[in-house]
Amino acid sequence: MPDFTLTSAPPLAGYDKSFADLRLTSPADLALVSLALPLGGEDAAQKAIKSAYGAALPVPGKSVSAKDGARLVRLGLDAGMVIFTHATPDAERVVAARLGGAVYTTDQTDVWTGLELSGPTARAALERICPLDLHDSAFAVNDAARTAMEHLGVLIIRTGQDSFLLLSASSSAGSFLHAVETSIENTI
Amino acid sequence: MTQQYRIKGGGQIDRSTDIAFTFNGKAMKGHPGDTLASALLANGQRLVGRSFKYHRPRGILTAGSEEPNALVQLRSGAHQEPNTRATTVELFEGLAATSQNHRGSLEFDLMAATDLLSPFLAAGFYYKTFMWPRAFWEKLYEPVIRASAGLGRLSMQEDPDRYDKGFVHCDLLVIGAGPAGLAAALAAGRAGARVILADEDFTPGGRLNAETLSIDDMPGADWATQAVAQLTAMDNVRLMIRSTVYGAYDHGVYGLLERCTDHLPDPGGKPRQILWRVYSRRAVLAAGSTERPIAFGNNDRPGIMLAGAMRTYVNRFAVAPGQRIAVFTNNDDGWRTAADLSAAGIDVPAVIDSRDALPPIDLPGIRHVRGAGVVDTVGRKGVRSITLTDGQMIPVDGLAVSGGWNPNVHLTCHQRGRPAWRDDINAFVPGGTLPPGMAVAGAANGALTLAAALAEGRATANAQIKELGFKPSRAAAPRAEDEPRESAPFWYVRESTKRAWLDQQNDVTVKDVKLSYQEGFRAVEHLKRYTTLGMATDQGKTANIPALAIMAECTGKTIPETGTTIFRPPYTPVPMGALAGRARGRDFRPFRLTPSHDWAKANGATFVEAGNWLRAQWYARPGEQGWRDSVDREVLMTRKSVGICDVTTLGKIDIQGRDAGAFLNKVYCNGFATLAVGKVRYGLMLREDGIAYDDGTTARLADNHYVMTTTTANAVLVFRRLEFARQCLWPDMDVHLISTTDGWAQFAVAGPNARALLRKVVDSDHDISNAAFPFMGCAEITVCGGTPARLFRISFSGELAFEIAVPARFGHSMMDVLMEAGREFDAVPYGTEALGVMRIEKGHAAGNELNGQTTAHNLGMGRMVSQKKDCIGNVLSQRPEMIRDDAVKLVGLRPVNRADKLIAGSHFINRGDDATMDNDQGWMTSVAYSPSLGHSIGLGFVKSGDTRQGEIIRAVNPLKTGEIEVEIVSAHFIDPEGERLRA
Amino acid sequence: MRYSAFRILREGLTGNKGWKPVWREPDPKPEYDIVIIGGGGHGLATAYYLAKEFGLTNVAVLEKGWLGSGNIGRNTTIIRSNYLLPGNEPFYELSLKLWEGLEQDFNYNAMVSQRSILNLFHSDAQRDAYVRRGNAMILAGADAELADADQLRAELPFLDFDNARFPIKGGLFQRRGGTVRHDAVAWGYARGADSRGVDIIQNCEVTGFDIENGTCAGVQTSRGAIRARKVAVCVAGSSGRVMAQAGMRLPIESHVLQAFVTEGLKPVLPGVVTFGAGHFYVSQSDKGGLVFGGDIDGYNTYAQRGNLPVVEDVAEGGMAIMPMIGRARLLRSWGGVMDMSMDGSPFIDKTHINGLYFNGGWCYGGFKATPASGFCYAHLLARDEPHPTATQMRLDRFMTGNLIDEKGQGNQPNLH
Amino acid sequence: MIIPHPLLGPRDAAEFVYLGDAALIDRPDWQAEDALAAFHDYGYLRDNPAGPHKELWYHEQGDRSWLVVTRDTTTHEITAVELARDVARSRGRSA
Repeated sequence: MPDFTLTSAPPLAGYDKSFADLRLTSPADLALVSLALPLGGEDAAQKAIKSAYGAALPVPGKSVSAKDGARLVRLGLDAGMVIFTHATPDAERVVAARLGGAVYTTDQTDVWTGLELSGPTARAALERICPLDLHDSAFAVNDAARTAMEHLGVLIIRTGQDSFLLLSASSSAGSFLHAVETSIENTI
Repeated sequence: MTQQYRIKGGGQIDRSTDIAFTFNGKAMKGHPGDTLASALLANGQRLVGRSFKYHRPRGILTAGSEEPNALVQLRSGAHQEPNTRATTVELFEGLAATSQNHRGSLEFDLMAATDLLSPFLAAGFYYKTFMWPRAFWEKLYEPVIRASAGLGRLSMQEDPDRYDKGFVHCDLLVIGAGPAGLAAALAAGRAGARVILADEDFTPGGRLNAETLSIDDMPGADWATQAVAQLTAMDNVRLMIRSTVYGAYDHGVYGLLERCTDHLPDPGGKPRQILWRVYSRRAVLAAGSTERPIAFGNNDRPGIMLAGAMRTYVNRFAVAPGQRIAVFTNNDDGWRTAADLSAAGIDVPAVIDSRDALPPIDLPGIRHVRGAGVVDTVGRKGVRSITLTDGQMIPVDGLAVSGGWNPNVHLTCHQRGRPAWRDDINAFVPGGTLPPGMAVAGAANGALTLAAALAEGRATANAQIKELGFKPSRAAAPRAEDEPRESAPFWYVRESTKRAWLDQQNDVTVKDVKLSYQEGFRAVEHLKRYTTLGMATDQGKTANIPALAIMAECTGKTIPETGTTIFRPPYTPVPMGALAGRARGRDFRPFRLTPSHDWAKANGATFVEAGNWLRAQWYARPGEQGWRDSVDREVLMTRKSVGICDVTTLGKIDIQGRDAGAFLNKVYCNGFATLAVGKVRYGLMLREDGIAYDDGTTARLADNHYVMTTTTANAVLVFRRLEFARQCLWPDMDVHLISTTDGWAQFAVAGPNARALLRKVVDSDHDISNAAFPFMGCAEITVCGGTPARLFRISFSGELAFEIAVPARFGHSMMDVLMEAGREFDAVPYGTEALGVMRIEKGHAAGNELNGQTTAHNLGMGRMVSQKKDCIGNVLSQRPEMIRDDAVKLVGLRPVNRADKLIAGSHFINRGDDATMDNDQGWMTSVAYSPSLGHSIGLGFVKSGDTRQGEIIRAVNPLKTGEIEVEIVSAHFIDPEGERLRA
Repeated sequence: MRYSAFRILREGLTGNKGWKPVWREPDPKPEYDIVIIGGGGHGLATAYYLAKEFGLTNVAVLEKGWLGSGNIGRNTTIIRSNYLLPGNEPFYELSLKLWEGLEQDFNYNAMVSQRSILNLFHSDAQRDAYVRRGNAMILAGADAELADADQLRAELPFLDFDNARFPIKGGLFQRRGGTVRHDAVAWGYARGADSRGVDIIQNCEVTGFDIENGTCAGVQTSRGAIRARKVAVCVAGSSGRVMAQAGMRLPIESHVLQAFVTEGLKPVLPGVVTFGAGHFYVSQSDKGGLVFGGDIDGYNTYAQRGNLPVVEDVAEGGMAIMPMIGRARLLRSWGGVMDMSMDGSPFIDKTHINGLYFNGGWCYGGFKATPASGFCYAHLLARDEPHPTATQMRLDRFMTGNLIDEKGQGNQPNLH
Repeated sequence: MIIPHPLLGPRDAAEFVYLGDAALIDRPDWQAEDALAAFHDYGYLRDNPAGPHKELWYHEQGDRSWLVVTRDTTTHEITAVELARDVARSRGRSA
């Protein structure tokens, strides 16, 4: 037995709050692993992703629900991310093992912090900080985009008609939460 | 006080409810639906303020946002809001307004004496005097001028209200909810386009609310209400009232200010205003038109009002602006004012028409004075009579003036478009070059009559949305008739010998314009700048066109040849608070916190900003007298045993790919081709111009996998540059970059006992002995029973040191563990101050040395810059002036008198030389008190410093403390051979 | 006509009928000794000093619009000499000294107001840099004063000392810095040059250079050809466009800097204040408006207008240091096109073409330089050698590596 | 301003960082005879046109792509947007 043990304490762990018809939560055990498609090896990489997850990376700006509750997000031409629920700090190894070296993987779990905003007026709240057009016709369910909100980089994914997953840097989690909460309070 | 000027019936006010308010402390009452201006008029308060320069009594000139005169201080205390237009303030319970720009009371302003001196205060007088004696300008003249300038007063307290921002998107933005705007929004809304309809007023309808015109056989105001109801029922239409579109920016972006709670006594915790950025694919500007006055002698008295505004007060607010009101007009529209005033029971003694023509409307009982004008008026605090060109005097208590209407072209010109002149309406209309995506409809486009405006609004919206692929709806167009709108150009009454005002706020008269011409200030911009015409809070919305018509007359040019000044955002003024939104105080920028932040907070840390990061600066222990005590202890204990510092803020970039090594060899100036797996190397990055840019270490974790560290300050910038190199310079390298700065909690563990401490934490299957894991080694390991970690044997302090990284979620716990494991060694946490002391003791360059102005040559690292490979910056780093032998070099410095304290920013001067810039030998970059050496030490750049060790020079600091003598020494104050870090 | 209080009195009593045009409106002559292209502040100052200091009056200033229509007419009116580097500081100190005697020199009240300029700092590293700079200023004969947070609190109590994201740790004052009524500078120089015989020709656009065998012998204009022994370009903001007509590429990009003014307010601010942790600087005009600005928009442009993100960024900076301006309203914004040079410093130099001279690259700091720029350019034109304070403002300095990079941002103009 | 990203559609220019003339892609050969002069011209001289300008923008708050945007410096009208990597390849930077 080691002399010391480490305990995990992600920045917004356990956050869950309701505001009128809105609910804001920090999803537990959200694991994120970035995928980089090797130059010249894109087809092989996509094949590996498809066989591992039952779906290839969609086009940039889209995400897709894949096997085992994972979500594949395409962030750029040669970059994507797999998001899944996984508690232990070995998410990258898990993904790398599934992809068999066809894709460069980097653990991003601790780089980001997540907030899920859901409820009928979610869009109205986000309108105060999100420069993107979140109308159905412009940002459909499963669409994903990186942008900036209140001076913070944010990856926003529309996970449902009235629900959005927001990811931002873990070091500024407190400011990020403050920004989203303020938007909610200003609109409800 | 009773509302003695309230008309018995009609108007869009709720007579069933009283609203109490005060003006200059006087209690008054109004009704919901009133503006402050209409309520003041209802209570017979005609004198509202004082003008800027001559302190002339000022009343209410308009009924809208173009108001130059009726400016008040609204609210009190920290909520005090200067220069607020009474004509746009919605009345609320408890409203308190005071007048501004007077000494003594509003009625008896001591500064009104300046009016008597007006012959000596003509346009530009101040450029010609106040020059002697020289010192008097700043000591005497200017303070007096400043004290009398300005209108309202800031509270000087922090704005207590909150502001928000937002982003809205639409197919079609319709600006203005008057007849044209409503027709446009209805058309686009019915076709299914996403529409935003914005209006600055609190009641949509525009002039329909102020007129007695009919649409579809109902009163115009009722039609507007019905149209609004229809629009509100459409999901695809968003109606934004109290919302001013103030600027047209590139690519269909518009700035919009929504006033959310200004009409409430208290904002109730909600934002006072929201600054919206509107992203539109197309826009219809339906901003209406603004009436302009005619200039004549003493035309600035309270009670003299624009004719259309009189109609607004009578029809919309059911307020009589007077009991006996004459009309002075150059157009048919003035006659409608006479008709409406008369219908409201107000005595209209005469309509004076500058045109020698028959009346356009038959008004029995009202005298028509043809081809005449008003030359003068009487009444210090309110007009009492007017004198006509033929000398006859008419007693009145009000005068309605109409000089025609100017289309509100402002937004069409925000992208430097120029308006075009239309002779038939004697006004500027939008020119050929509009902001892309914008079309103009209704009065804003010169369609000054109702039927035309409605038709144009609908047709313009349909044309706009058709371009976007929508099919226009077939719903019937609203029906209305065009009212008479003939006009003849008439700008000022030539026969007037008295001063005739153009800009009533800034006190610019017809004579000033003529003087401007006389003195050669003839370009319209010269006119504006010389006389201050149009520079007041209303930006000359009512004043500019008559003034430039007069300049045109002087120069013999046409009005369009004379041109307008440039229309620039904002259309109406926007509070600074709204423009800043939430970004103020502690929320100015986000906070980035290190994983051990809470731990540090609980353990006496003082924090310091490093970019957006907060870092522990030092950890105070009970009994320590000041920060130096803490820092000295942290340094000494680290050097003696072991210290721990959170270095998470250093940028970390994960670099993978087949060409990652070759790529690093391009972006660092020193060689990286030979770095072995399991090793770390120091790297210096240059800009392409050869200046040292950033430094750090890069570790090779696997064949195709590296981790780069950058300085805290440059993490984002280095990443950006690397992406540039990857995508633009070497596009076919297989290299991939991911920032992992936030992902790893990283701690420096430094000091002779660092290894012993880490052995207790690192899982036992990893050998971290000096032999197995030497200086500049790296490895992916596990700690505390299997938690993945990264270990780097690198040292910034000069001690035996490691940096250990664990996933950030374990960072707080890791700090606990390291401290607990270090307890037997008396381990200390240390902050950025101790870190800084130790790096200066070791002679490492940091931000003060790598300041973007220094080269590797300056830093003593010139030989690192490889000339044997292609890398960013190596070619330009070899320019002759940058590699001179006598260039400044980084050296160490110590005070000759060891008790002296060095000051960063001191300059070096040779002994015996004068302290001048010509004799400057360099400067001190970083200083610290070295507890290890017991005196102050410094780093600095000295000319030829590398060859001057042992020389004594002067460190001068005339800014504060004079000078001291310092000795040039090696920058490596501690362990120059590097034995400790290899131990 | 000499201006004085007496003259104002006399004219006031006689209906202000005696005032004469401040400048003539001459037609261009076919030939001049020197043709200055650009009737902005620097061009007019050059003409003024050529006439006054060097006795050269056969000079024309060609202005494509109205005189003073360039950046002299759209700036934030600040004067200062708080530079760091030897290539700059003596020059700007010369400029400040010329400002100090300007009004008596040209008999026009440009309202030079040495109300002080204060650069706030918010970190130890910033303090160190300002100490270095302040000492450099003093070594060059200028004034500088370091203030700590307590001193500032006493002097400027309305700054946000207690709730700031980036606390104010102190500031560097230059008490002799301040503001000037910008248009009046152009008018004063124009009047002074005109009265000494210089032809100021408005609405005269240069459309080409007459260059033969490497020598420039004159210019083509919208009002005909004009020959000249020397042609002096002085068109900051349009340098790229004009010099392209001479076939030259420059170490300059054109960018827009927005500036802003609020509605008039009773006195709020004593001097000029700049924020050190964001982009914001502010002063209050004699008319009461808060005049402020911040960063350039950052993209190449010749359009004299900017966009919203910078407006908001500047307002954020303002609210960050003085949250009491929240209810002051922004009245007007404008944009000026800047010659952003590759190291942030200007050029006053000959070109490789005989008889063609270049003055430009002032970034957003040209206004304060107006007197010295005119003086040094006149010196160069009259004597064919640089003024001692402007010897480093050379076009070839990027080849030699003798950079004048005050901010240490390198060859990226939009960062200077 | 709005930049029509070739992959992601219209995005506010505030998400981007501006660098400058797209000629910065054409980095000279470090081994050429006149390398110093070539790097001087590359690093310091600009066409700075009043009119269409090909320029580099970096989508920092987005997909991290560098774009070559063709934008008129007198009107700000954007007429073309390409991935800088494609432009770099087409200008022969593949070697």
